[in-house]
Amino acid sequence: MYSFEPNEEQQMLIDAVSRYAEDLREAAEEAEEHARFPEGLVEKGWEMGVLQASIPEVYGGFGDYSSVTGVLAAEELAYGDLPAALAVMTPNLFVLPILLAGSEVQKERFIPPVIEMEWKAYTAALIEPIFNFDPTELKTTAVADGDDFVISGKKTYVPYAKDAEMMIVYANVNGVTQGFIVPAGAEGLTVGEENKLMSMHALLQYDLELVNVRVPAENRLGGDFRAVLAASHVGLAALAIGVAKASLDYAINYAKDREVFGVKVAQKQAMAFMMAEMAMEIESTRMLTWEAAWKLDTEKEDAYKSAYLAATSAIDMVMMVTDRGVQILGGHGYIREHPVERWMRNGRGFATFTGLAIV
Amino acid sequence: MYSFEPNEEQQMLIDAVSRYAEDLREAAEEAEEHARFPEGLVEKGWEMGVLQASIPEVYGGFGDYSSVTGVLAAEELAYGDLPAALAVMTPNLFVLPILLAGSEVQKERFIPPVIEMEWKAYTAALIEPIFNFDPTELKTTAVADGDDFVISGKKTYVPYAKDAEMMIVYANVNGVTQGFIVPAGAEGLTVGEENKLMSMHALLQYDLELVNVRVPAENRLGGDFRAVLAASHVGLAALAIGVAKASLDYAINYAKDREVFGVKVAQKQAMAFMMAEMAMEIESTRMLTWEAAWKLDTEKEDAYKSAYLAATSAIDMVMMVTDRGVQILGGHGYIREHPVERWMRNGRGFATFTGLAIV
Amino acid sequence: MTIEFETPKPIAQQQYVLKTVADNMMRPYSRYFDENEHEIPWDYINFMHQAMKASGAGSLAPKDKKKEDPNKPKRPPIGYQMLAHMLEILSWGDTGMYLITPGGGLGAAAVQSAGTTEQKKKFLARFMGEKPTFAAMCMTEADAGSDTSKIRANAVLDEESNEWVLNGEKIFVTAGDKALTEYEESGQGFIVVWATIDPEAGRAGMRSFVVEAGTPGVKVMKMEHKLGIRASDTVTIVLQDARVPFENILGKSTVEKTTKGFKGAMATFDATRPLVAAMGIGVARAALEFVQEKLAEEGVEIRYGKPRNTLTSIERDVIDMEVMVRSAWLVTLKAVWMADNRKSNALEASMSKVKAGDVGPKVTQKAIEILGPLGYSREFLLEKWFRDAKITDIYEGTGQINRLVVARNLLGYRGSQLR
Amino acid sequence: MTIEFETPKPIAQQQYVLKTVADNMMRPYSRYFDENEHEIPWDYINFMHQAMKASGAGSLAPKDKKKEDPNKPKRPPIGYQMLAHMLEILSWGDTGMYLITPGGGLGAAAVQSAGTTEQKKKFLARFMGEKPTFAAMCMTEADAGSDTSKIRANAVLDEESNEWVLNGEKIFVTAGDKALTEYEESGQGFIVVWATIDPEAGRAGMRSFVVEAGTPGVKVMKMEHKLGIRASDTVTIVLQDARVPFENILGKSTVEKTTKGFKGAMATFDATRPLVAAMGIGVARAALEFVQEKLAEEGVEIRYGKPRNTLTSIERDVIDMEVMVRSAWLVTLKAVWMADNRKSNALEASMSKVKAGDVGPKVTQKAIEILGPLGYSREFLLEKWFRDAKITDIYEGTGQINRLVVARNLLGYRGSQLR
Repeated sequence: MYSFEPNEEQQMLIDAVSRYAEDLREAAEEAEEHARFPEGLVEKGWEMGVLQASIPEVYGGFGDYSSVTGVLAAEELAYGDLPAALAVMTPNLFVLPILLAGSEVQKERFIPPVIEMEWKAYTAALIEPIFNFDPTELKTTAVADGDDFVISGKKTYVPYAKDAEMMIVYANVNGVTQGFIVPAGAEGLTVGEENKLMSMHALLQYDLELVNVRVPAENRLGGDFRAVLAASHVGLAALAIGVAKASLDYAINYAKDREVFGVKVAQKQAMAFMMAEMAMEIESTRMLTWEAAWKLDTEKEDAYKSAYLAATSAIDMVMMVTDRGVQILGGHGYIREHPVERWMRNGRGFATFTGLAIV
Repeated sequence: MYSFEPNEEQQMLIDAVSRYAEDLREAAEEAEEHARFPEGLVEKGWEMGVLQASIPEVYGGFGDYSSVTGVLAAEELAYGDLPAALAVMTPNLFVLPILLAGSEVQKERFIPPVIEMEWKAYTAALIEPIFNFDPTELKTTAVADGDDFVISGKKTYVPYAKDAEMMIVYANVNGVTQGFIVPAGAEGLTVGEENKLMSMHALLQYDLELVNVRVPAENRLGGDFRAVLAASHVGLAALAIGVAKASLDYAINYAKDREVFGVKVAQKQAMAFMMAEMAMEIESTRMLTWEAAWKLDTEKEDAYKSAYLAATSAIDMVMMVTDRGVQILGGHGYIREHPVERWMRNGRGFATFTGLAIV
Repeated sequence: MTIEFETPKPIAQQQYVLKTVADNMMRPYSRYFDENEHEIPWDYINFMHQAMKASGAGSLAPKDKKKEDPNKPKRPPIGYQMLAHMLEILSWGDTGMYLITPGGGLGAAAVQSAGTTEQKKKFLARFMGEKPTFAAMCMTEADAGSDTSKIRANAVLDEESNEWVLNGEKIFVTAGDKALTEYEESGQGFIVVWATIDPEAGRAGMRSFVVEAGTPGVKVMKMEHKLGIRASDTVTIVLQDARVPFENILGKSTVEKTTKGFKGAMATFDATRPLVAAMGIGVARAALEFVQEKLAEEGVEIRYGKPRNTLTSIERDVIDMEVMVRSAWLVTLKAVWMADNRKSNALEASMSKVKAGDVGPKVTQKAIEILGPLGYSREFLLEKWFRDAKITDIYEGTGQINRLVVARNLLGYRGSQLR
Repeated sequence: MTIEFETPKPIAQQQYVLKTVADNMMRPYSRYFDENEHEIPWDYINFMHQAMKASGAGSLAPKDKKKEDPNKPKRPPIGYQMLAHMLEILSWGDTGMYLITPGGGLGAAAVQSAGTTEQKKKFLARFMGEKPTFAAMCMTEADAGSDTSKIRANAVLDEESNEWVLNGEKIFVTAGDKALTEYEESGQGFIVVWATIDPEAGRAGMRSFVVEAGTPGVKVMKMEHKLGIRASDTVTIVLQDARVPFENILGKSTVEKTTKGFKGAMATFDATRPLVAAMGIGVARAALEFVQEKLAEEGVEIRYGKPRNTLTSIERDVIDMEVMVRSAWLVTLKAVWMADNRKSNALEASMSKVKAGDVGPKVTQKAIEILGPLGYSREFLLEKWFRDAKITDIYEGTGQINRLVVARNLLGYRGSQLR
């Protein structure tokens, strides 16, 4: 069957996350300007238990992993505020790859401590500070040495690396990307500069350097990295949809409210068409993302490809939509009092954010 | 100095060509449906002497080669009808490469017979019937053998190959593209099927097969093929501008004439914006093309690159503009009574037409 | 409810059958009927007629509900979804030929949606007859395209004979020739003509009338030469004092101060928009798959999963084409799913139409560009698909009209607020 | 006349000089003044002031004609072309800093174009003074953006004192703070305020007034925090019973039934549009060149001349970026060349503005995407240029307003025919 409506449980989750997202929206401008979230905001999101609800009981959670559910929640979070959504979901970067590509032993050992009631900085390092970064051909290497792997390389955009208790570091093992569980303070691991990016100032991200960092072979996630990559593709796509939707809704309200030449801005055909196209592209990407998530959940053969197509669509969609969001507000769109400029800055990054969100 | 106006001589030429282009426009629909130009039409264009006027007296002409002038004339011709423009300009494909890349001896020997008063089918063969055709990496090869070159390969889109007295065949000589003057009826040269394309039905084009065709080494154009390629780039760009301009003007007239919902179609913002954008892209490409032609004429270092940029711009511009030309006419645009659908079919080919026009 | 993308079994089965039809009855003849514009593909028509009779389908319009077996578990309705799939795959075969599939098309659909039981009996039975039979819808006029309020065709009741007397000229009638001309091979068809019964009343006075083939005063005047979809005829029909029985009017014969009847007609258009979208997507998918096959033959691999910066230009194009085709299709599926589930889908329906109108031309044109000299040649069907695809952006409301509809629904504006 | 693209020598020399300024006085400080939004780059300002004084330029506005030497051959005028080049390269350096270059900017330009000789003398001499001095133009109001007919600021003549009394609130005033605040480092500036002297008269009643810094009742109320061009201040200015001498009105003090005065102001906008375009193109070129340098460092070659199908995705992007930047620039050049040669350029001027508004955001955003994690980082200026570039699509008429202007000129429609 085809069906295009969240089930009851998902709808309840959407409603709850959506209420929380209002808090995020309210805090977003100041968070961006001061590069800090207000106390307790991220924690409050964590306590909603979105991640916990997608981890089986045996690993300490209280539900089953569903990419579709994750996608629905991610859109709502990003509708509030992208960096805060990423902050709340940072522990996902550690937990879900283990769930998707880890061994039974790894799951039992590493997942339960993370998904306790308190948000803790467990994170992951994928992106590298190089031209033509490719997650499937990493420059960071891991070389087997006896019972250990020795990891060397440079990473960037690692959320909360400074406070992380543990993280997954992705490295190239004979041409294949593999994740390794690395404890904070491992010898040879240096957390570097805080990244200063075009947006998401409150989401603290860092450079990372690894010089012959040694981890036991049992810390290697032996599963298929493509499953992790696909979970990142649909996650980012969902977040992009949330950001784009925020921008469209704001632009609609503005355009229906503001008068120009005797009519509302929205009554101008050119403006109305812009918004119609924004809505169409959002819906298009959302459909691709839902289908990809459903394929991941049902283990369809071409699920990874679908996830990739969704992400590809999302990158272009979010740029188009958030740019127009600013444009529809005209001069006001350029002022930081209105959030559309922030969403445009958010939107510009999705081509780069691979691995920053996993659902 | 910057200056954006044709000189007096050029303006006279533009005016003359523009009058002739009206004949082309009138004949175009029937020519396309019957796949034949009316008797004398192409000849009449030839007699205007556009090519002759750009060949120095010493080679039988009565003027100096100017890429800028060629570009101005080409736009006007294509404003009338693209296939007829290409037919009139087919001898260019033989003469101009010799002028641009041939030796003194070749110029004196081969150019004068072509540029007599009568249009004769001298042509050239560049395009190959393969996937990923690249004029700078031809599959057709020419191998030196004693005082001769031996040419083998397949060509397609060769205008008037069946009637041609002589043609230039481009082939790969040790990785470099070079032109060879090949007489009709050379042993091993077979003119194949007439090409049936999406448009330009009246411009007869053929497949060509060369099996060990032997030509003396003195028939090889030793100059830089990039000069020929650049002359094709600006030529095609100019033709694309002409086709696009035709489509825009037709759409403007239609939209200003036809009523819908109580106003003229052109008074609808969305329609007006479409036409504004068409005009802008036409003007953008025209400026790039003029500049490139001027750089070719003044032998600027980056002239070839400029010509390439102009062609790149033209390919996308002409597709956008001619598609919108159809769209603005709505249902009427889909009917072959209106020329916009023909221009759209013309437009679709520019990515493929490399070497079909040289100015 | 839940979120699910599994093709229902009956649809998958139908897809399989129609794929065979497309492969064997359409594709091999596509080029011929494109090059010979006004010839009629009787083999396809007869085959489809027999096939549909055999399957009990009779018409491509959504079927009336079967009597339910109380012992069987109730299944969610999938009529529109089925239809969208059928149209998509037949257009993947050949849009022009699909458009003259016998069974009544939009004409029969109009009777089915607005006719009385008696009218349905009288006019629709013929599609299950011995010979393939056609019906067509006549809406557009030379001065009334997107702006349907300007329709000038009129119907006057001759109270003496109790007949409607119709006058007017209709253009762009799809399959109008087949509906009106009695070929040896075909049964008696009809056209459904939109006309006003009260020119003062504006849209409130608009009605549709069934006009049978053979009615004196009705003439096919002109068969258009078109850019694409040439296997289907597009004609001008002139009505000159054409008389039809009183009971051939669909809907009320009196004029009230309401445009309900007309809005009903427009709602029919809303319902058909995702179906038109599906047709456009079928063509686009044909082009995409053709390119993928050719690239595979040439040994060109598309490396999914790679960042865009590391792709080749062709890889990027093919990936973008896939995104376009798939997303347009999913938006369309959602629109028909909503229709099946009686959810208001005006926004989604027009979205799907706009998307398909964009995607068809873009994808087919990209396909041509990628295949270079071969793509532009009439040796392959690619260039034809490009010509066929463009119609999706034009008929049943141009891309611009449908953008207006999307915008109105999105912004909550009436027609008067956003023109 | 002929077709020629050779940069005139005086312009090439000026380019050379300003490139040095951009390299040394702008680029090294770009990041600092972006991160410290309301700090003022006095070093740049003082340098430019001294440099312009030394060169006798004094103002970036087109110069009055020099006395001609009858022995010298007459040269075609290149004032606007010069200006476009200057603005392009200074914006290549830093658009925000360029916008607060002393010399009066749009405010001084208004006096120069609409003022009497006396007014010019009185108000423009200061820009050649000891200290850098600023002027600003106040047009936009909270409820009057693109729709300038809705301006509510008003000026009433106090016949007793023969002073104009101004009231109103102006927003989005570029460099308004520098024009009104008397910094230690700066001379006395002024603002030019658009206000109505007859609210009943609509546009015919609009006039502009010179309001000197220090005038009681004039206040800078709010400095905006912006997406980009942060080195320049954008402020709200409130006028509360601000009194200026009678002779500070630019243009006639009586209202006739004509909008000539206002149209004059709009024509000024037409003249400045290609200059604004030039600024946007400067930023885009900065981003393009940055990417080209980085790619060269990485050993990535761009193979010009190859068919698109054989390119990599990055090659294609870079080539498209070059096409965009160069064509936008040439369209702009043509518009200023027409202005210099007193050819009507309303169409070309608005075209150039639309193009630049499109190209800036597209090129800078593509540059970010190509450079990946590095492109999005504040370590480089790329992300800043993206933020700066967007303003071109917004100020001096949004892309939409300018498309309207293009369309009207193209279609030969008046404002009332195409709204």
